[in-house]
Amino acid sequence: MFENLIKKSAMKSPWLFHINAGSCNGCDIEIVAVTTTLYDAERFGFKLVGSPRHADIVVVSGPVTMQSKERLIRTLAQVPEPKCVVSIGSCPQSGNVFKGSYAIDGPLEKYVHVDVAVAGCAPKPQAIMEGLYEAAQILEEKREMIRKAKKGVKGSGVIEVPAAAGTAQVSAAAAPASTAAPESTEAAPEAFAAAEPAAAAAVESTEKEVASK
Amino acid sequence: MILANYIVSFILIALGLLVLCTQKNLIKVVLGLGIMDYGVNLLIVSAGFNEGGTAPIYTLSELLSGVPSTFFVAPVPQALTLTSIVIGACVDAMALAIVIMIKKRYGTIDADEVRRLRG
Amino acid sequence: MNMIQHFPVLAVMTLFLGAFLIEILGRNQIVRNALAFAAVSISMVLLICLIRPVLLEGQVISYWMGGWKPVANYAIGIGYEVDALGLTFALLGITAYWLSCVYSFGYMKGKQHLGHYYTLFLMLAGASVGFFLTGDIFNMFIMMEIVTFSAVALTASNTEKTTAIEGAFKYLINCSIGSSMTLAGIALIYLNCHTLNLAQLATILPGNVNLTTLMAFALILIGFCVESAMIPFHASFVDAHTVAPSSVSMILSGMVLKLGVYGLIRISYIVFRAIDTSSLQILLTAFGTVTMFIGVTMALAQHDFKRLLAFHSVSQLGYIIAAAGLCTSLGLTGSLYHAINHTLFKGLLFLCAGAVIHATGTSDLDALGGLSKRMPKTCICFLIGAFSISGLPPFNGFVSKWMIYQAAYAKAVTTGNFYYAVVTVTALVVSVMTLASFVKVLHSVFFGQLKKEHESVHEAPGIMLFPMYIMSALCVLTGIFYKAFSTVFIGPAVFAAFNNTTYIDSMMGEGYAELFGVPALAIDKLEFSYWNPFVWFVLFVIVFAAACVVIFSSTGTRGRTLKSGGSYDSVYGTGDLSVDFMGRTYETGDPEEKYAVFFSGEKAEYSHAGGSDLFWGFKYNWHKYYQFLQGLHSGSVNDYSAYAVICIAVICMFMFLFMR
Amino acid sequence: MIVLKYLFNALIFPGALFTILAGFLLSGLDRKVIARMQRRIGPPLAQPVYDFFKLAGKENIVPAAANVTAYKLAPVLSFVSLAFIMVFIPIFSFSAFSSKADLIVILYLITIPGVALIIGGSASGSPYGAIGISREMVTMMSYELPFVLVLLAVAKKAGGDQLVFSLKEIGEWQAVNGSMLLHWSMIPAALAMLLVIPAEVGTQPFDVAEAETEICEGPLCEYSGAPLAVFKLSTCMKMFIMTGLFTAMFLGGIRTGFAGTDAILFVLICCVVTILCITTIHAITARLRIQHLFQFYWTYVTLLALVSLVLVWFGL
Repeated sequence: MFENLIKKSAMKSPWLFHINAGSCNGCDIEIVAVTTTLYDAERFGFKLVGSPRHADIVVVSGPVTMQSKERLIRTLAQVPEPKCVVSIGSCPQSGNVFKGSYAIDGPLEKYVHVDVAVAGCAPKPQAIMEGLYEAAQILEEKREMIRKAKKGVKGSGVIEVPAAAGTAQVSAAAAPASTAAPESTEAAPEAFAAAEPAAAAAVESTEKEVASK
Repeated sequence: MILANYIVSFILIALGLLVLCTQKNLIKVVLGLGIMDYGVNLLIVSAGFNEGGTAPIYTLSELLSGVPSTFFVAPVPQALTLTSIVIGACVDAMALAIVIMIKKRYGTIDADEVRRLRG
Repeated sequence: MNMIQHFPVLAVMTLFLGAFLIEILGRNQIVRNALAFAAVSISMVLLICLIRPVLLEGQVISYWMGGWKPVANYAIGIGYEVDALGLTFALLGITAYWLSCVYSFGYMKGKQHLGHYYTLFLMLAGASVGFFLTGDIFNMFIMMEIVTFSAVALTASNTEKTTAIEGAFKYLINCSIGSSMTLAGIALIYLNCHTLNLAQLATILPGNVNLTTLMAFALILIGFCVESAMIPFHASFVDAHTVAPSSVSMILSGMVLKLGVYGLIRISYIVFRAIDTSSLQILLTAFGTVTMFIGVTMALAQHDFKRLLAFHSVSQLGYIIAAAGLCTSLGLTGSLYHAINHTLFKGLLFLCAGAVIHATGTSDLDALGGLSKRMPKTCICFLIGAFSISGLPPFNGFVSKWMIYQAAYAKAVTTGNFYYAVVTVTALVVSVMTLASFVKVLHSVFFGQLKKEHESVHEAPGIMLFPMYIMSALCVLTGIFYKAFSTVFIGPAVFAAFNNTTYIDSMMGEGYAELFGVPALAIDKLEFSYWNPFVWFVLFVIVFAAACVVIFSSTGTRGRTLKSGGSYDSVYGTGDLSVDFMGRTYETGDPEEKYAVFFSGEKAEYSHAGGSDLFWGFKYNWHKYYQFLQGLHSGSVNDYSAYAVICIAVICMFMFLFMR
Repeated sequence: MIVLKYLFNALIFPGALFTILAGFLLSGLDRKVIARMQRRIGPPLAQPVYDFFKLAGKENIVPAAANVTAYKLAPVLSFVSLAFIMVFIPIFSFSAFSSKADLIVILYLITIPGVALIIGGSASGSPYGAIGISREMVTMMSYELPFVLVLLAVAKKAGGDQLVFSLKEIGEWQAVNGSMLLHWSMIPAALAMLLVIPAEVGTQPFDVAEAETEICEGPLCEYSGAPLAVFKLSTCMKMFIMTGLFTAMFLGGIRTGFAGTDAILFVLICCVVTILCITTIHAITARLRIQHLFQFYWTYVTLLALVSLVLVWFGL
């Protein structure tokens, strides 16, 4: 009977859990900046929580280093359904400047389906806000999927699920006003290759911006 | 009511307590217990003392005539003292038995070593 | 009617006869068990028959050994006197013995040389029931000695613990000091009044207060304070308590302490009638409050399960003595009610401790953990016991503690004496600390993570669980229907303690009390507020069930409750996360990780934080206090005797300065 | 008929529903006002409602190391015991269950939710839970002493030289002699009570037990889905109950004619008190360490309460 109330409230109070998969803390500071007075993520109900069990959106920053790979996988598994994974910065997408180094184990895509990827080497808080808001929408779609799937099968356990949206790409230079069109990328390896130019583009764009400031 | 009895009995009790508090050897502690008990026994016996009274036993003539003539010392405390002596003896016996067991288990009967239960 | 006269003595005799028979006939264990059970059951039935005449009709049964009636208004023989106060304690005792006897059938099964266990057990039972029913002060002393003897022997007989011998020895020394003091007091009484009968003493002593009676009162008061483990005398009691077998330590804390309480109430309310002097009230409440506080603070710092429970017994006794010392009808009601509750929930906690030791073999809080998965029934009984002792509403601890707070604060407000407000505050704060230490035990033993070697731990056998169920049920029932319980058992006992005319008349013949002009104590009207726990409890259960249904059924559509290894694992329906709907494969760990405990990403391995790691903040703030206090509990016999001597001196000085 | 009245009182008016709604209101207000104090917009007023229903919709994972029955029953015990406390607190003129001595009954009923959280935390089998319950228990021990002193001071003030523990009688005394807050000797006790409320509810400076950064929400670390929603709800309800207790004890003298307006005024005053004690302290201070919290409560706050008790004792 609270079905629609739950549907509405799922959008309004997405809780974040931040995993630092070896990031240089540039993105971590930006994530915290999102909750400060200027950007105030709490307006939309975003809240940083302490335990993965409480989380809806898992925010991952940093190229998945060898050490943090196993811990990343374990923590991601411990987040209750329905959950979204948002990767902050270019490192999780392409390994950024650390690409090709022996210490990192490839993009985040190898370990989990990344719903929203906020590019940029330390993306602006507005971009992160945009990404999180995008993730909240996807969260709602996932909840719909579970409800439909569950209605179809009464307790038999194995659920067939229709196709879901691909990785929404939020480019670093996205101004808060513009809504990033969700491109859908194909298989993971291509995504790895495709993401590379975007990362390179992102890197130049931030330098241009820095230069222009 | 001999004053000396009371003074001696309380001295004995005090002595017994002193031994209990100061002696490290457990057997001496048990002896301290005994001394305290004797002090109390003396107190009980002298509680029933009447000046000039003899032992509380009826002579044959009094029994036959049924008229008690001699002046007795109170018999009840003597009965109490008997019981108290018996209890004192049992306490000492049990305490010494336990001291033997402590020697077997702990290997020492020094009060400062026999204190694993503390804190 | 004349058969009822003999029941009190018969009750005691069956127990001693049982002990004697077991020594002769008891060749194999079955016969011993049967004889012990029969003796305790018969004695229990006899005492239950006494309920109607004594408690309901207010009669006081007196019985002269050998028919030696008083001659010329002077008591000669040894008299047995059963009034409501004595019978309430006797009934409480015999039920505790009955339950402990049943428990020890299971608990003592594996132990060797069990021959003398039941003999000593029945001697202990007979002596304590005799202590409650006797009307002669020297007879009380003898029964106290027998209790000490059998308790020491039972403690020493615990072969598993190497330190049992040491605990027994210290307990023997401490109790001997106490009983010697009592005997000296009795001698001084005889010196002054030339009689040993309590009823006759009750007519002589309240009148003339001279030096010897004052000294006698001080010495007997010390004797009973030693017996009820007041603060300087508690240390050796706690040692004996930790090492005794659990069925014996249940009796030690349940019954042997109540001897001291009953003795204190009997001599200060009836025999010496000195309780209405304000200085004795201050002395007893001070004793109670200090014991309360030190008992619970020491309990918080313990590592051993039974030693923690022993310190709690000491602290709960502090409650009882403080409440009895208030000398108001509500205070004594609270005290007696708490005495009965304490036997129930402390006995239950000790039986749970015994079940844990029986199953795991250790009682060290740091080594246990997560036993509730293997021993669910014991865990539930422990929960009920823990909630009762910390006084949470539906259970019985709450009712008696609530009476004690009201009595203490009413005394503070009516007399305007700030000291009693301090007593109330300490009582309330100590209650939270009790809750804290039982949360510590609950987490260290039952919840938390299960150790590898405790995987194969089995639940306690049925014979041990049966008394635990009875005690849990009693804990809950006396908590809810406390009005009925207190009107039947506690009301008559408080009335008997306050006015002793019926006590004296039934013993020494009609009209004796008026003859010697003994005024009864002023008993103020027993009015205390009641909140209807029954309604609250019924509502609680209804709403609890409704909330359970709502919460556990409602999550159906919105995400199922998944136990580890549940079939429905991921929204993507393939059972594990490695392949998603687009056929893309991901490198993921095993699906069981989802149900592992969150370890900040690390592999969840055994890391149980229990026992001494808890309450760091509290202990850090008080570490000077704890260093000093744990130094005091040095464990050596000499120190304990030295504390006893100091306390004896202090009490005698107090008596001479203030009670003149 | 009586049973219906009891059920209505327990479930609808002063009981569960009323407490839940007021609790949500207070909690939403608290988060909004803190945001405003930090010059940011802050979540909508109904954010706790959204949080509750979002959590109710999530999957409820029971960890393998947990003792399942205790793990599941702890939140229910916490919610149900909290639902009943408001029945004992008189709302100005109207009081449902009030009996003679319900100050101590309330004192003990308030400890049950704390115990329920502790059972939940320790039954979840996580090491963070163990540390969390140890801190939760020390917090309970620390605020209990001043809380008791305040209760005794109020009882003595309202009682004079007979024992008055019933909040109803305290309310009637205040209606006659003016609210407790107006008597200068009770001001320290009121201050002490204002400091006890955030510790009991577990908000910022005193939420050492559920510190997100240090021990991942302590006892609540393993909870997710509906049980977590119930625990968050019970925190909101505790906020309303403690502020309601403060209002009943210190501002009880206000009497509007009708029970409805009484209730609304009661909730408004509770909002003011929440902002006064929970929000302001939350906005200006950082989290304490556990031994500093214990020291703080057993020295300064106890001193405040003691001053007032002594003053009242000499009849001022």
